[in-house]
Amino acid sequence: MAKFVAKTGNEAMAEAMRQINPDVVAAYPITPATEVVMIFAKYVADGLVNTEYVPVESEHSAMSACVGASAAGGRVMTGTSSQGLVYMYEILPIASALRLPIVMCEVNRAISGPINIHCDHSDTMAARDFGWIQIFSENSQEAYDSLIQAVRIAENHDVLLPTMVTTDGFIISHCLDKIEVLDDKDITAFIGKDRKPNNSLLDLDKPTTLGSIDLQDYYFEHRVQVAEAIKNSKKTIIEVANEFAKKFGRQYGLIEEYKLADADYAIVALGSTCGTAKVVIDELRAKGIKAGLLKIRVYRPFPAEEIAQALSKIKNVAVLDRADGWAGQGGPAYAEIKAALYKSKTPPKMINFVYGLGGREIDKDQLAHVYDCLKNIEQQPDVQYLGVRE
Amino acid sequence: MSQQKKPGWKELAIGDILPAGTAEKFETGDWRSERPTWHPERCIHCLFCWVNCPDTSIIVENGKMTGIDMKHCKGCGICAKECPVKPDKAITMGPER
Amino acid sequence: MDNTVEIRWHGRGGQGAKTAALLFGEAALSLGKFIQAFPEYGPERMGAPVASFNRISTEPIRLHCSITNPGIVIVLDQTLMGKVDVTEGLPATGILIVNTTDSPAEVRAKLKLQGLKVFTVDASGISKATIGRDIPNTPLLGALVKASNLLDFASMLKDTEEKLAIKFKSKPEIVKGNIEAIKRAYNEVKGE
Amino acid sequence: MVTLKELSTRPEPLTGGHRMCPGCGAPIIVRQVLLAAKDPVVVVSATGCLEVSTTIFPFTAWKVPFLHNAFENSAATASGVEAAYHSLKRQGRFDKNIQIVAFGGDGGTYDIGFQSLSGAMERGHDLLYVCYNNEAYMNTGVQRSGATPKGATTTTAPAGKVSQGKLQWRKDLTEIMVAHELPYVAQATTGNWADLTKKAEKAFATRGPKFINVLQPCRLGWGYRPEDTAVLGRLAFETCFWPIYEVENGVYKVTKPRDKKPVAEFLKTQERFRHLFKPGNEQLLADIQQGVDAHWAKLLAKEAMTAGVKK
Repeated sequence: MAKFVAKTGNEAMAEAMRQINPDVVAAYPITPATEVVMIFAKYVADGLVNTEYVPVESEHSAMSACVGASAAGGRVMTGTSSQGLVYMYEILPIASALRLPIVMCEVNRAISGPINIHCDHSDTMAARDFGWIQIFSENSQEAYDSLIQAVRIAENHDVLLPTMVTTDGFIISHCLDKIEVLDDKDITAFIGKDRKPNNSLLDLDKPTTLGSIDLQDYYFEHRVQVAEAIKNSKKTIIEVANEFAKKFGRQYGLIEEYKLADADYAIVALGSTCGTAKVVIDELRAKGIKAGLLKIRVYRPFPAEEIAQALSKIKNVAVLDRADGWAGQGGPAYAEIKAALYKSKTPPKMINFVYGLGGREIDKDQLAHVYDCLKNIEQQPDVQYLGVRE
Repeated sequence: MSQQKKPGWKELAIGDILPAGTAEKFETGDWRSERPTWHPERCIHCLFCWVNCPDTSIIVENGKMTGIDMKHCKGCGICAKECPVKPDKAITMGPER
Repeated sequence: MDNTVEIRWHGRGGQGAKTAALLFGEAALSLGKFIQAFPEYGPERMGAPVASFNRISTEPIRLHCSITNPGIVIVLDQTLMGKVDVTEGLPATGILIVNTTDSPAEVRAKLKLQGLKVFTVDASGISKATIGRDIPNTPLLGALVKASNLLDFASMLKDTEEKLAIKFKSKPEIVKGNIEAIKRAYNEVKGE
Repeated sequence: MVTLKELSTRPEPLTGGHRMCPGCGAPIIVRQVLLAAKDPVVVVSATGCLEVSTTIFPFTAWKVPFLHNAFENSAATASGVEAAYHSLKRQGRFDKNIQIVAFGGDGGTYDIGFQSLSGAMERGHDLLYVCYNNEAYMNTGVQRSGATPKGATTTTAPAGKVSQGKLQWRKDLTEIMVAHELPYVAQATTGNWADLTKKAEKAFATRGPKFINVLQPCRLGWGYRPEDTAVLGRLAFETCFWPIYEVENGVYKVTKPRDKKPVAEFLKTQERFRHLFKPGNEQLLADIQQGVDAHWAKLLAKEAMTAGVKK
């Protein structure tokens, strides 16, 4: 029986991992993701899962061991954050090129330096070009639900891509929230008891070489395979979300629109900020201001068409980036959304706010200020930093 | 080999994966500048040549040497060097023709 | 939002401010509320002043920002008063609950407070007497329920007892001590 | 002890048609180690000569399951393979016995892969790590490594007018592995198949983490005739430049050469040491001999010291 319980984001992810019951977990502790694997390690110690837990000496080895275990046909998971994810970067594109459906719990945290343990999206955003599917969560419930869906998505033979599900560090990872936990049996039925790999190192009757060197004559083809898989994964993500909704009642998509259809002013955001934005929108609507939100749930594959479609009738849009793009032109979401709208016949006027770096507070007042800026968008700079001291 | 049309991304297996042992089809015999010659009448089938061959090019059947795989042998000469037969070795090296 | 109550807990690292928020959150959830509980995080270690927070609501909570204007503030350690601005952001209609042997009037005088409802309870004394250790967060749950009327006390007590009974299966005396502590604080808290 | 005749009946792990240099020692080591396994093997390799030359797409020389991940992580990758193997076996989803072998060159083992190796060994995974140690980064053009011996010229520590190749002694990785308290650690060379296959057999018969450090003459980096790969391995042993020994549960067993030859006998066979024989470098040569002697004496002392210890 599904039940409502109090779980932090980390507890929710660990609970999903227990129910997923992966064959191998290899992970290294890092704030604020540590709890995910700490809680999971206790599940292993108590014999609640079949998992072989590999307590590696670094995140680089965590991802390396995940690649080995996944190549051997196992269902494999890990969890990390910030510097840990950065330390994995070298192996992330190898995991996707080898088409290994590793699933990662990633807790968004600023990257050094200076060292900072709090939330922003710079770790995950910098990992966006490694062939991983990336799903952001607004709250613990979404993190839990998305993690379960991620297994199905990653292992789908039309996809076969590693997938990371992210929560916002501390804001979600350490916030106790009311979530619905589904029944163990229903999860097993939904994701399938075991992974069904196309090939495995342990298939001794059909030995294979995985990870050979490609030269000028094959590398390009293999990279295009990854690019096509990412593109095609949209379909699978939606199918899995629809099936999840049918079975468990909560509907997800690549994006989520909140009071957007008739909005004059919209913001685009990812992660926990979307929750606060919804409250602000309700308050503004009560005052007669037509405010709306476009939440991006899936950042890779990038839902360019869906975003362009959703924003096509909006007058003024502010894109909120919890990471800088270090390009002198705002954050990564802003750049990609602008590109997505390039062919639009009715593109909105658009500005960018880079906000919340290193856990800098983002509250209702600041979001109300963003909507305020949209009223006189012509006077606004293309990119501004929200909540920073001059 | 090079004349064949190479597969496109749709035709290639998913991921950087290969069935085992396809290098057998790749001939490195043309790398040789020196060529081993086996003298079966002198061979004592000790298999020192076989176990020291970097190119898996000594052919052994039922525990006895039966020849050299010239499609893959690169002519390094380890087999001749390691051959213990005296005074004349069972494998000798000469120029590749 | 009108249906949401925001709470801030003040304590020192290691004193259980985080646990208090988690416990209260879980109790409220059991009684049908929507909840959030989250600590303030930093590299501080034991002894440093820390805070933790609750949102308790009758509807789903979507806010994910910090709490700057709590309706209720609870102080686990009276030595924090005067060092930390415990009433910061608390509106005139707010509630302040302090673990102290002082009376509400004495607290009010010391902090030069105007407005507010001030409650005091000797949570440390109660916990020493009932649990055998200075763990003020458990009795303060009782004081909070009394002062706030957020939860039905009998139901909250029953739920807590059930949870503790699972957690301390082989130690019924711990369950008994905790329940007694909550009850005593509920009855002994004084407010004005 | 397995005979060559018996070895020759086992399935070949590696085909011809790979692109290693003629006379390369690495594939010899691979064949001799893997043929010693009675169970099926699964191989993980670090980036390096062995990996790039044996797996040029669409040609792979590996007839056994093979995985390459990156340069510095073959031990961690193999530990993941092992974890999956144990997990699936425990769940009844896989029912065969396999041996997991990780290969790395000295760069991928001594230097960039050191942390990954140390971690995997400390965690006690049931796998054999084999370092094919040619004493420099040969794949990228003979740069110095932590395994490069003192006095050798490399492209990043070249012999020049004021410097005579690598200034430092090499890292003693085998002893570092011994310090990990592994159940089985060994050194071996090319040119002694009986020794290497016997050590591999012992390793495969031991449960837990195993490490074998095999000296591999490299034509490119060392500078010698291709037919001498086995000869040079033996000469390294006979001069005690590369002692062959094993450490089973802490107990040393050292194989002694019949007559310990001067190290110059080994050094003079290779281009990388040629400058040592120029006038003016007599002292350096003497230092190297002294270093070899001291290392050898220490090894014998360890053997004597652990002789009475129960394995």
